[in-house]
Amino acid sequence: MDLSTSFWLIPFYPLVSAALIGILRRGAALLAPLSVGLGFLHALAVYFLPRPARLEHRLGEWIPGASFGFLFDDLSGLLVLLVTGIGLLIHLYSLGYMGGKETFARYFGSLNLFVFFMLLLVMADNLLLLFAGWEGVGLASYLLIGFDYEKPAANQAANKAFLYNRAGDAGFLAGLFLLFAQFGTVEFAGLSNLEASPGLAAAGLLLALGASGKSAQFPLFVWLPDAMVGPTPVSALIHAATMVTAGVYLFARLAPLYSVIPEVGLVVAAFGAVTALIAATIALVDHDIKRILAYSTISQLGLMFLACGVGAPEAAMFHVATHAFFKALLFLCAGNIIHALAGEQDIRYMGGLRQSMPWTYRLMGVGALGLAGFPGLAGFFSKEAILHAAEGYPLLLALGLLVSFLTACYSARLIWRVFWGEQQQPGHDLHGWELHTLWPLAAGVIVVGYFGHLSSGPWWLLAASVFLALAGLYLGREMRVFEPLQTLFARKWFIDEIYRALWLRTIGYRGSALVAGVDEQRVGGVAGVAGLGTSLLSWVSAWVDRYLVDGLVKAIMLITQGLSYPFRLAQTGGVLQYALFALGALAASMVYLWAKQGEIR
Amino acid sequence: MTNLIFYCFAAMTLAGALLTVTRRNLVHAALSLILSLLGVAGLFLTAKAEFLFAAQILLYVGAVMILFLFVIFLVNVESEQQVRPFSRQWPLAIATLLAILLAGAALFRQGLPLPAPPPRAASAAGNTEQVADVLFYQYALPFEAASLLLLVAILGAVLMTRRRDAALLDAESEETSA
Amino acid sequence: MIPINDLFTILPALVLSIFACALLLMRLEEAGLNVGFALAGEALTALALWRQSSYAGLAGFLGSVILDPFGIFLNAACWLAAVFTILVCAHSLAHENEQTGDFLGLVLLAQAGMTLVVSGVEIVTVFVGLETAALSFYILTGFYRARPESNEAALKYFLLGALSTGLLLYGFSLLYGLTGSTRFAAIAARLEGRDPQDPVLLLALVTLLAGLFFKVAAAPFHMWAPDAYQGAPTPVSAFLATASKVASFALLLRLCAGPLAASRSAWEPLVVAAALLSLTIGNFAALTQQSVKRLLAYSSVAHGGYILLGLVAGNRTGFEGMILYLLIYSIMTAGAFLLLASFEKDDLGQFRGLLYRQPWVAVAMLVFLVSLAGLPPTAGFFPKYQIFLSLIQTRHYVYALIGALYVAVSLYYYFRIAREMILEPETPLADVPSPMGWRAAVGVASILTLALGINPQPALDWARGALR
Amino acid sequence: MVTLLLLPLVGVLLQIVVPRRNSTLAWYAALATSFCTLLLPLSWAASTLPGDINLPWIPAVGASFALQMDGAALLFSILTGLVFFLAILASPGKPATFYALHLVMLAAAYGFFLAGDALLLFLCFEAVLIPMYFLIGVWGSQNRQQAAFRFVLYTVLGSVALLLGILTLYLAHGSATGNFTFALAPLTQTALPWRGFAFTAIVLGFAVKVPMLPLHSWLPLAHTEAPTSGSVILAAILLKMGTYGLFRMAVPLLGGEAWSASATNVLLWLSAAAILYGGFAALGQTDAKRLVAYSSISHLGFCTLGLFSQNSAALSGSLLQQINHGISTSLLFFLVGFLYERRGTRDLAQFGGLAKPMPRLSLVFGIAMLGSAGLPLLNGFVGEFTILRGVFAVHPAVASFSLLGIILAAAYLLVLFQKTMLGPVTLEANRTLPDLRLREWLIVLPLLGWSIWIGISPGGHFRLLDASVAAVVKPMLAGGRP
Amino acid sequence: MSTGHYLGVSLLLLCIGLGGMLLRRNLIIILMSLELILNAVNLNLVAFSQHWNHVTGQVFGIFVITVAVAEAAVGLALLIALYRNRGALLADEIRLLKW
Repeated sequence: MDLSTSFWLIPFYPLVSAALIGILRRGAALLAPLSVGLGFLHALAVYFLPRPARLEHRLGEWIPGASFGFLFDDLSGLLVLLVTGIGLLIHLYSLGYMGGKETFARYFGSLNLFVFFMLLLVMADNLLLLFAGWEGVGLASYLLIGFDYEKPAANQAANKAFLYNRAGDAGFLAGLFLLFAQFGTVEFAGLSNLEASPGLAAAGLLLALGASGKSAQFPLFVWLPDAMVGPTPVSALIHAATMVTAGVYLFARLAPLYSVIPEVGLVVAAFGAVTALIAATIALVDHDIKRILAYSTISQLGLMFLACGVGAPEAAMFHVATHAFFKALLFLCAGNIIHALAGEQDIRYMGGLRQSMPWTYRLMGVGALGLAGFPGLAGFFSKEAILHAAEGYPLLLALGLLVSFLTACYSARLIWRVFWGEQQQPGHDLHGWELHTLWPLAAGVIVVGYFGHLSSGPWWLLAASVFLALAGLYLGREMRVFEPLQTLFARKWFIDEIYRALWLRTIGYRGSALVAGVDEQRVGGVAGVAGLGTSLLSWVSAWVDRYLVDGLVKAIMLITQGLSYPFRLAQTGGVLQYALFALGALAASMVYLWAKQGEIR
Repeated sequence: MTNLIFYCFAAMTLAGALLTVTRRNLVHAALSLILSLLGVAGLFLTAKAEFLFAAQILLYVGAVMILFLFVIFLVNVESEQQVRPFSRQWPLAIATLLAILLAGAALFRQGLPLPAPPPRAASAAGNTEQVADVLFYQYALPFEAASLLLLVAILGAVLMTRRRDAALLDAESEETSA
Repeated sequence: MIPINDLFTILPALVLSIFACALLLMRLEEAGLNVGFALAGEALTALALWRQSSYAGLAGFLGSVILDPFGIFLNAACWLAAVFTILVCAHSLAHENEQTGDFLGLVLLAQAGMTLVVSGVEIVTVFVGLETAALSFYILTGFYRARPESNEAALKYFLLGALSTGLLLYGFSLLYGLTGSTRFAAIAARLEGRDPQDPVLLLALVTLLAGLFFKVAAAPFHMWAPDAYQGAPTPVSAFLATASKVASFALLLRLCAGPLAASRSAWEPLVVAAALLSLTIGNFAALTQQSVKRLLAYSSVAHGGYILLGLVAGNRTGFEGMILYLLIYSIMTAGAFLLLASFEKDDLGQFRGLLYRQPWVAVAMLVFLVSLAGLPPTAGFFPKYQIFLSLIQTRHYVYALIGALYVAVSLYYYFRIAREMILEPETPLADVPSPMGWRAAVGVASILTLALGINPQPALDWARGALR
Repeated sequence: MVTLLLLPLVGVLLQIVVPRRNSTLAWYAALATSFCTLLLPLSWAASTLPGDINLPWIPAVGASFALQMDGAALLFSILTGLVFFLAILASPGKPATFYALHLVMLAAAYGFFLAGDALLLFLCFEAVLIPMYFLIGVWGSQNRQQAAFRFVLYTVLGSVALLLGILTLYLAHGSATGNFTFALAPLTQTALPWRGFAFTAIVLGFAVKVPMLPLHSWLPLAHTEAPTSGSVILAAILLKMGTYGLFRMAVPLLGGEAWSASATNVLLWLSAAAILYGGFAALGQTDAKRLVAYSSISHLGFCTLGLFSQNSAALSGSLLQQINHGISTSLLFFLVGFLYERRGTRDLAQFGGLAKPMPRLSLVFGIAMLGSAGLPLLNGFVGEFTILRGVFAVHPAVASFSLLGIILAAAYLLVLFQKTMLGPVTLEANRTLPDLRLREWLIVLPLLGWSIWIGISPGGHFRLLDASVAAVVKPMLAGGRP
Repeated sequence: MSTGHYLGVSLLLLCIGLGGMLLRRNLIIILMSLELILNAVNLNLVAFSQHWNHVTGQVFGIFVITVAVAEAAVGLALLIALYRNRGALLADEIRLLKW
């Protein structure tokens, strides 16, 4: 068995490691990076050694209609490399970052589990298995966001993430069922060369809903910023570099399907653009360093969706790759800063760190420039590719350009606020894993752009993006947003509030005091996620069950018991009265028979 | 003539019966019952049931009524006369009785006369012989069973009226006091 | 000289009366000896019944009695009840310082009377037998003559019983008058050509039914039953509630399927009314009873309603259901009452925590209760099932539905007892005494109830054979 | 197969002869008995299924002691044996009566799942009632009387309806063909008059036990008040009797009937409503067991959804989901029971942060919860997915509606998990709770293993179930009304 | 006299007997009323016996009289037992058992 035919082993390295860690509860520091590293090496070998365009392997049947089939082609190969590669770096980084915590085993177990599911997701040869990975990464994400389970905020954020993902997944499943119903298969091989039909469009939309849940797109993006309570390497790996790009991967994988339903693509693109804009504006005014990066991620994902929507999944995948590098880099740098500042995450209390943390400054600078689309760095090329793809859609293009500008703005603002100005707290560069794992990432930010297909867009587009990036970087440093907009952005476009109101309207209930009470007492953290309406409904149905249904049963029982008394009281104990009853009945029967007899005669 | 005798006995029967159920005084009631039973015995005679007539007089008037009178004297007759003799449910009771009477009478009116019996030669034997014949031949089983019935009756009368043994009573009162 | 064949037809009654007389005459002091003697008599009776069963169709005393499987089946039901009663009574009687000899003599005499009722096909025989049994029952009910309740129960039972005897006799006299015969077969034959709606026949029918409804304690003629059952010594309640009812139903069936069969349209509404009233009154009145005996009494009224519904259906399934019901009813009701016999008092509270004190007693009681409620896998299910089946077969859907609904109501009160058994008692109650005979009776009854629930085929076969 | 029914009864006898005070011996005896009965179906699963048994039982009415084994029956028997064994394993130190009751129920449950005769099925259906009544009524918690009584009342009302339905079929079949029989196959697969009525009655009868939506109010109470083993058996076996009964008796009646579309429409919507209603109600609970109980209503909604979809894939899925529910819910009840044993309460407010003192228990709890919530690669997903896929092909609207239940399932289970296992340890009493003990491991491991097995490789199960489903569906499709 | 006349008297007698049972409170009188009822039956039997021109009815009547005697004996015995316990013989006052 040579390396390429055994490609399907790649996901199982981390799985085995996770299982071993789970059982042994020790050796995590060795096993976890080792397994991912092995996977990475294997993937490298498979990817770069000569191989057919499509490697397939079927392990066995799973649910009827879907099997444990693995697939390795350029698309999944790219993601496998990203997942294992960046995953390896982040595992190593975590060795330092999470050092000294007692919960090493749980952390690395979960992380390995995540890598397994992510690999399952990208290597599945059918939608159902992909969905298994899809849900699995959601689970791993849940575990890792809620890693610090003694913190209620962490639990709530974890629940919220899982439930919003589930909401999207319900859409995904519905799309899956539609495909099953129409084509009888969900294998990718069977989903090409399709005819456009309303059913297909509906399925496409539903799958897109699933993708927007996982990739934190409008309207389901609110979980991602909250997920930042998780450990920073987790944010880097799951919520920036890999898991959230699963939606994009889905579009890329299903490109043949979406190519016949371009109108659905446009919807996706529009939502992507809107998401990108909203998230970018919020990133512009937020103060939490990780949340800024989170919104930035959402914004970038919006751009990728835009690309997918307009039928350029390869551009989106390109951006996925570059984004993975610079966003991971940014997050890990942010992690270093947070570590150095003893947990401080608010950029208003940072500043002037460029002296005390020079290496971090440089590395993060590279990351930020990459994000901002500084010409020559990775982000520039991939963003350029996306803009180029959107060329035919002026409105989308305009939004895209606006978002690139805003991206540059908030990147500059971030670096400026953190590293320039007055030093507020002393910091220091970290060493060991926490620093050295950043180098490959930075290198990636610089070089990886050239591996992609270089843009061949018109000159004006190129010029515009160069100009916007530079202008954004310049203006962004001290940018002040116009006041009403500032409020709008800072309150996140009131989206959480709108959700609440919507949920409430659906059940026609407006008593906020009671809602708050219900919120606090009954469902706690769920309220933010499933909405207060849900909690109220749940409360109502529990109430109905307890009082109405039970009450009815009790009432019937009481009435029946009450009926007992007339019959009992008739039995007075007097023997004369008994005789009267009996003879009365006799008399009645006689009269009855007499009357009836007369009738017959 | 037979008619007149019939009506006399019928009147005697019914009047005696009415008096029985209406008299306050128990002794009077018992005597009225005797009157009624004698009336019935007379009616038996008019229907040529001589044996039954004799049995009625002997068994009823001779035995049963003595038993009744005995019991009446055993219990305190005086106190019995002080209380309200009739039950409070009398309006309903009378309505019920009237309904039974009317419905019964109406049904009889419609149903009578009964179809004529197949003609049979009058038996030469006297009534008592005939009765004996039928009783010991056709009704031998009930006749035997009646002995059981009487045994039960005697046993019951003895058991129910027997006082409990003094010794047992003593033992019981000790138990209860202890 | 009475031919030996004739004597053979009344062999059980003969055996029973001989043993009864012997019991009364010997006046043994030792209760155990009396019980053993009575049981020996019962054993011989069983033997007699078994011998008789191979001479189906033999008539005796000029057609006064007949040996048919039907009679033997119901005689067996009475026999079971009597045996259970004999087994249990000694302890209760000793507790009250009463004579066992007289008691057992009366039980045997009552049973002798009932064998005549069950196998009699002639009015006078049946009537004398009925009266023998009834008088024995009056005395047995009042057997604890120092107890006011026992007196009262006996007196009420006697007064209403005598009234019913009067009505029954009145009906019999009219039936005789219409046909000139007292033999059922002859009566049926002579009624054949006549208008089944003949007014006098109707009068006879209505008085007969009234009398019989009294005897089977069907509402609204049932009112003596709860008082009598409650006041009577508990073993007598058991005997009364089962054997007496079986015998009376036997008579009712023989009449309704024989001479009165043609007048079905006249009596059917009456039977329906009685059945539904019995179900309603029995079930509802039992719902809130505190006295378990009284509760069981009302429940037995309700059971009478179910049995009558079989008569309403009137097809073969219905009759099968009825006699099967009677057999199984005898076992389970006798079992429940007899189990009660060991209890000092009969209020629900006595059962509190029984499961913890005497689990097997509780389990036995539960078996009876479940069976009374008619739930599988106990014997009580199949007769109810047969009755419902017959009602559905004859398109009496409404009655089937009503009957089914009352099963749910009855469940409530049966489970009140079960509920008490599993409640923790506030003050610990003493164990109820469990003498040998009681254990045997209760054990056998509960095992039979369970076994016939799991495999009712023997009973069903037998019942089916009894109606051939 | 008769051995399967007799063994538990032998066990009951054993319980009777066990010395009254020696509860350990009684426990061992019960364990041994239930384990032996478990071995039988396992051995059949490993080799071949035994042939049908048809002994005369009550020939007078056409009822026979007919047992038939097919894939579905096999799986349910294994589930029964396993769950009973574990339930007994989880309840040491109880009096012999307790175990005897379990063994009686065990025999009845086997009888029910194997029955090939409507009357036998009905008998076994009823036979579990009384033992369960006592189990709840005697060994339950504070409100047990009411719970036990309501359980009995509801079930009996249901079984009256069921009996009515069976009788209707029996009579209709008898009068149409002249063959009065209770054998299941002819009763359910012959086109008969009155089938609609029988269907309604039978569905009503089983719906109480499932329970389907408007008839569910006994369940939360019974679940909450029952002892751990009672809750487990109730959830894993007794509720299954409802769904399995529907599969055996009600579903085949739909074949070729004009009314079947409208009837199933109603039932499908009811099922969907149950999914949502149960989910919402579960969200609002503060008592751990009550929460799981409502989740049962929701999950069984999926089962009935599959049953009435008239789609063979969904039917298989439904059967598998019934097994799944048996596994996951009993696991959850066991775990809640372990917590209850340790803390004497099931109030969610009394817990929190238990992952700290008992990480292993919380891990198992988490897996159970995820299995129940329908995470792929665990058992729940396979069932729900297959059901919904099948239903989607037939009734997309109902299926989409039911999909919301999947979100809800995640919500309430996460709440349960969070409130018990996560967060800071707020109560001192929770700080020192011991983790899973050996016996408890023995209980959870088989269930966990099975759950993962189904999740990863349900093919074998499906092959077993498909044959049974085909036996139901084929005549259903063929059976047009004459 | 026709059978009908006898039957009429009998019916009246029956009703008077039943009336005694329903109206009177004194148990002894109620027992007497029972005797009236049985006599009504006997009247019927005798009348029918005459009608059919055989003695079967009369034989039946003998049994009825026997039963009447037996019932009277047992009834009076029960009354005496009751009287010993209660000291009163009023039908509507023996009401320990009810409801």
